[in-house]
Amino acid sequence: MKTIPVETTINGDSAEFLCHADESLLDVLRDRLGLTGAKEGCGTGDCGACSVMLNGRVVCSCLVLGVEAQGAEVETIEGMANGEELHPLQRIFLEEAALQCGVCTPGILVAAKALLEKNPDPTDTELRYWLAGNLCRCTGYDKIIKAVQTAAAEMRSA
Amino acid sequence: MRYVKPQSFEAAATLLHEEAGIARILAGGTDVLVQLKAEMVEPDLMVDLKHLPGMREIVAEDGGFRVGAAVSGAEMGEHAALKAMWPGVVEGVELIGSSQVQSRATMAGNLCTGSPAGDSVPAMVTAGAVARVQGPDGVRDVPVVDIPTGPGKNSLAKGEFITSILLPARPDTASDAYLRFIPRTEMDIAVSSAAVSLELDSDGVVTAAHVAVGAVAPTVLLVQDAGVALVGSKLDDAAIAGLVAAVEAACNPITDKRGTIEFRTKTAGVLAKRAAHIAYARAGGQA
Amino acid sequence: MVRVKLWGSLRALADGEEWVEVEASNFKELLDALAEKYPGLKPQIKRGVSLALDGVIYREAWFTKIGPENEVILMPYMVGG
Amino acid sequence: MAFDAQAERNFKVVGTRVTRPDGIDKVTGKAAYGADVSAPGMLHGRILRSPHAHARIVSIDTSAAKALTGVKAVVTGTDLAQPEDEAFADVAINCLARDKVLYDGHAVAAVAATSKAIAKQAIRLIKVNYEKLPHVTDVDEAMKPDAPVVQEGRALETVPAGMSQNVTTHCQFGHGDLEAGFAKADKIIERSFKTAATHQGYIEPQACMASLGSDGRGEVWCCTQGQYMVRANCAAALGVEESQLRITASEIGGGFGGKTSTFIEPVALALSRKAGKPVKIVMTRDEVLKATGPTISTSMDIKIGMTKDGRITAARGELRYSGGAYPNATVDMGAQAAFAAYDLEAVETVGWNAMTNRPKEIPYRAPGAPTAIYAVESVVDELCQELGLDPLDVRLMNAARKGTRSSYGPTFNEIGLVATLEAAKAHPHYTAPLGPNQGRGLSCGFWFNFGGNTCVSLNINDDGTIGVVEGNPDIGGSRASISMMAAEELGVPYDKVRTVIADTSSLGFNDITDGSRVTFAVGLATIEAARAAIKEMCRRVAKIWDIDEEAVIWEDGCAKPAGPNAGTHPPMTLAEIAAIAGKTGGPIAGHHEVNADGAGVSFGVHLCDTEVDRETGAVKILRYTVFQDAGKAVHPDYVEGQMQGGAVQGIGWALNEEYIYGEDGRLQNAGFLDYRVPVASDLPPIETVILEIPNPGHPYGVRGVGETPIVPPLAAVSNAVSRAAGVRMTELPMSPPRLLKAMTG
Repeated sequence: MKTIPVETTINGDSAEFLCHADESLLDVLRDRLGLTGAKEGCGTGDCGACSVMLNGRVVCSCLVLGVEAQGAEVETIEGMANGEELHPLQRIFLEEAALQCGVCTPGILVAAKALLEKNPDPTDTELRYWLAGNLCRCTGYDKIIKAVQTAAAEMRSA
Repeated sequence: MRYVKPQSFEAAATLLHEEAGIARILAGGTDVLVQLKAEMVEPDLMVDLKHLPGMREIVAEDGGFRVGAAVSGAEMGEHAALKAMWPGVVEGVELIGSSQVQSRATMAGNLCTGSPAGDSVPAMVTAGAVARVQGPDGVRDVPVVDIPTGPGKNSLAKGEFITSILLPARPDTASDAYLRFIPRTEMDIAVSSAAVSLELDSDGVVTAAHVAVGAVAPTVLLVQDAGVALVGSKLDDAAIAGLVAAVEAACNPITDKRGTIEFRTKTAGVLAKRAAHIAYARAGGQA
Repeated sequence: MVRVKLWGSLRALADGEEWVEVEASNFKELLDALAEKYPGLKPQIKRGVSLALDGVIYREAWFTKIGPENEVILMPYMVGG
Repeated sequence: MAFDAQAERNFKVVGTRVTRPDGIDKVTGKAAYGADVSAPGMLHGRILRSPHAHARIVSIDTSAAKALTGVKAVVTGTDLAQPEDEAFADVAINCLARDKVLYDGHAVAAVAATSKAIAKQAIRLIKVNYEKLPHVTDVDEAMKPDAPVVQEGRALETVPAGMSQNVTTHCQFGHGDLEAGFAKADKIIERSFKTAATHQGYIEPQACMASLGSDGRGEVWCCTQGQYMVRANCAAALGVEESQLRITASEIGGGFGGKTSTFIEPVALALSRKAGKPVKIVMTRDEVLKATGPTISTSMDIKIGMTKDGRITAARGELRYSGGAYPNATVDMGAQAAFAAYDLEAVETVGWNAMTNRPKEIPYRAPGAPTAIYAVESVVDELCQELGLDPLDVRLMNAARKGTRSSYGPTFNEIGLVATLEAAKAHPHYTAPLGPNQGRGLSCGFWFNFGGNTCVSLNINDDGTIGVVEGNPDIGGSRASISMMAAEELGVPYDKVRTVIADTSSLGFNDITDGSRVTFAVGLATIEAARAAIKEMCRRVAKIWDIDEEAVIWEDGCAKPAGPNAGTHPPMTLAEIAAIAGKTGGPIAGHHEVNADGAGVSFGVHLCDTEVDRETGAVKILRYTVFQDAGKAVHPDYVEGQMQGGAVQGIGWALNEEYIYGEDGRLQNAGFLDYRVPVASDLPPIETVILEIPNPGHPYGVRGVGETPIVPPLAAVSNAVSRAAGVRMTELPMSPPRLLKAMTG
């Protein structure tokens, strides 16, 4: 199978890669671009661990073809912090112990940030439904929901 | 697998028509990529149409809305006028998958994939939605109810694909609702589902009613008798009993890992009843 | 002498006794004495056992001191998740 | 090691909520998990799995796969050694089948190729000729004398003659006169229960990268709960020496017991040995569900007698567990735990394990206990309902306490059950009003907790900072807890300590991260290692000051002259001592090696409110509160996290999670779509109440907390649903079709 050249923007930087037509964006990010922050928990869009932003919307990168990144803007967990300054969600996840094993954390942070950009003041119910596609097996979600709400409040007052 | 982005609908139709191997259309990708991963299908050709004119647009047309085939569930949910006119259709689309899936999944993809459990299909059927189909020989309009023909199957010919779906105009005193049953609160395939679309007169009496159920037969079913049971009523107990009886009678489900025949039949009736009450209230009716 | 309690399914291998007495001053001597007195217990002892000494469970610890004043209970080898 | 006699110790670091050391990497995507590394020249491995529940392997033809361009190695079961030890042999044969496949998904062969795509293609070119055999997946069916036999000759000597060969384990515990006890009861309830197998459901699938040379030297990077366990399993399966294998544990994306065994590492090593290159294998979710550790499936009978004022007079349980296609002793744990919360005059628990054509059971958080205690707590709840008694008062009346002869034998010392029950009774949750179709459920839970083999090395760096080297993968923040205990003991700030997890060649043997042992046992060894370093620092300072060693004490991170010398010298800080270590005798370090015991049993009580939809069988969890004796909570956030996470896993077990097998013996729901773990919107906040009753077996009073929280939810949810629905539920999961059927008859 021939590879296809793709030009895209990842975390604000232009990027070029070659990939096969049937490769997922997740495989491209992890195997070709060394961006392993997005994880494959299922490969079928059921766990959300591979969440990234594609043209301003949160997607499962396992359900996007690499070639679809042509001309698109992709944002991953690796682009969330501004240098050494963590995004409020990242910092508060640490402060409030909203992670245990941490493997679902990149996907949850990406998804939560997407929600707060759309809805800066979600109810717990809205937040829980928004994050329903991000499975976490360690925390029971409680500290995740609380941390996102703390971050949302801080971001609203900033 | 080859990946192609044709320059026109006509070119896409020709390409699909002439493909000797297995061809798939990439809309939201939320089904086809899962099938790829599971090695259920290995297409020779993947055709991406999202960039073609109108594919990602919602436009007003004849008092209703034409929704491009690549419009995502999230985009439909953000369209206030569409949501006000067909809340049941939009809530059905919005129930497909997670926030992540909502960014990609489409009504047209949900229809063409042919699942009897597709969340957007029952309300499209009760809304009388019409799909615009492009084929090698041109364009035709097909009622949505006629598209699915069985699990994983549809009535489109080789080379044909949907470019948009028209949700027609409706009177002011009308509305719709969609409900599904799933074991969790999110992330599941419907075990049973029901959509109800109602039109009322100024006294709140139902003048027209359409009821469709999902996941209880090889395709989504439009249950004519169930609609008939509601017409002329204000959803009194007798009318609702008639609705439930008609829905249960129409169900022809299977027992599988997601539910039993009895469970699907019983809950389809319950959901139709509940959806009818929601649609009635939305249409301005007061019981 | 130390009195040690066997769990139910081991009793058939130890003449039907629930409590057995052996000469021992630590766990190793206890296990050796049990295996000698009741050869039927050897496979279980080889697979592994835990011992509860006055309510505290030990998974191995051969040289833990025991005496007639202690409550000694034989238990299956513990596993966890 | 005993609890420090210092009553009311004033902790400075322990008990605070510091930031974990691995946190930045985990919120920025930098942390390297099992699948996140690659190596130059690396090949991609892939495994071919059985499509049959039970079949004889007649032949395997790998020639076409080997001939495919890009394929560098193909292995089958004969490429692994046949260890003599049964446990190692079972692991090896589970990694690659030899004569028979024992379940749908059993590994049969594997390839290593230059790309994932070629590996996938090569797998399809392997031709396996199977002779299908009759299969059995239900535990009750498997125990029947004429059931298909999964493996022959595996029964232990404790199994009575004449039973099906599938029955491998028999155990019995208890004391007292059952007959007399039941005769004293005013009400006896006897019920049968069934529970489905569930999976640990960690989000990170097993992944490894392995390299093995023809000289027998190898390296493995993998996600595991125990790198030393991986080393032992791989050495046995490959026939190489442990010293020659270096295993490095990656960051681990969840385990819950599920990563306490080995599935792919020996295969990757065997492929690497043949190909002469590193091989990476990453399991798919489908493979994880089909071929890694589910828990046991069960069938249980419970009979309990009670007086009309609520005293339990006798209790008997018979547990039939299946741990899949291999012998399994999890029922031993379940049978011991079943009645542990009660002070009983007459009790008996009998356990059986039967092999079925299902994947090999791997421990899942408190293995064996949740199901047994679910059945017991369901019958206790029903007795309370029938006799019109308050379920909490009845538990308090019958609660095991100091001096109680436990149902599994030993007499309890100080235990926290009564205090935990009293905390639940005093909590507003217990008396909050309920609406129509709502019900409140209560359950006690119990787990043993372990210590185990542990090595810790603690280094005093020349700049006055501390390095701790330990050998247990950090699943939920243990590096933070270990650093905190080192800081506490040395009297230095938390951020002066860095704890790292060693590979197998850098530190002596450590047991797996299991049995709720790490904060307890590694913490204990860390405190001892710190004390050894302190002793050495005091010795050095005594030389500098030219006074007796005993005249130097350690306080607030400084050496100080004491006794008659008090005040004769200004205190020396740890940093000052460290800076001149080279001049006073060389680097300063402490280490400790121990097989820790005295972990101390743990009790929890859960309260759950549910609402049922009488027309659909849907269950909503309205409110949930966890009460648990944690001993001293080193890092309260992560203690709460264990309690919340365990509770939600138990809620999933109660409501929707299950292994569903078809008539053909194949698993029908090997994906997160239909293996339904709880999602965020299914749940309310999980409230927690930590009781800190010091564990006498740990210097700071620490107790393991990780496993107990999964034990009570099964019955807490079932009791709540049964009360809300007005019908007693006896099967898990209580999926909506089952509940609706129970309600409508």
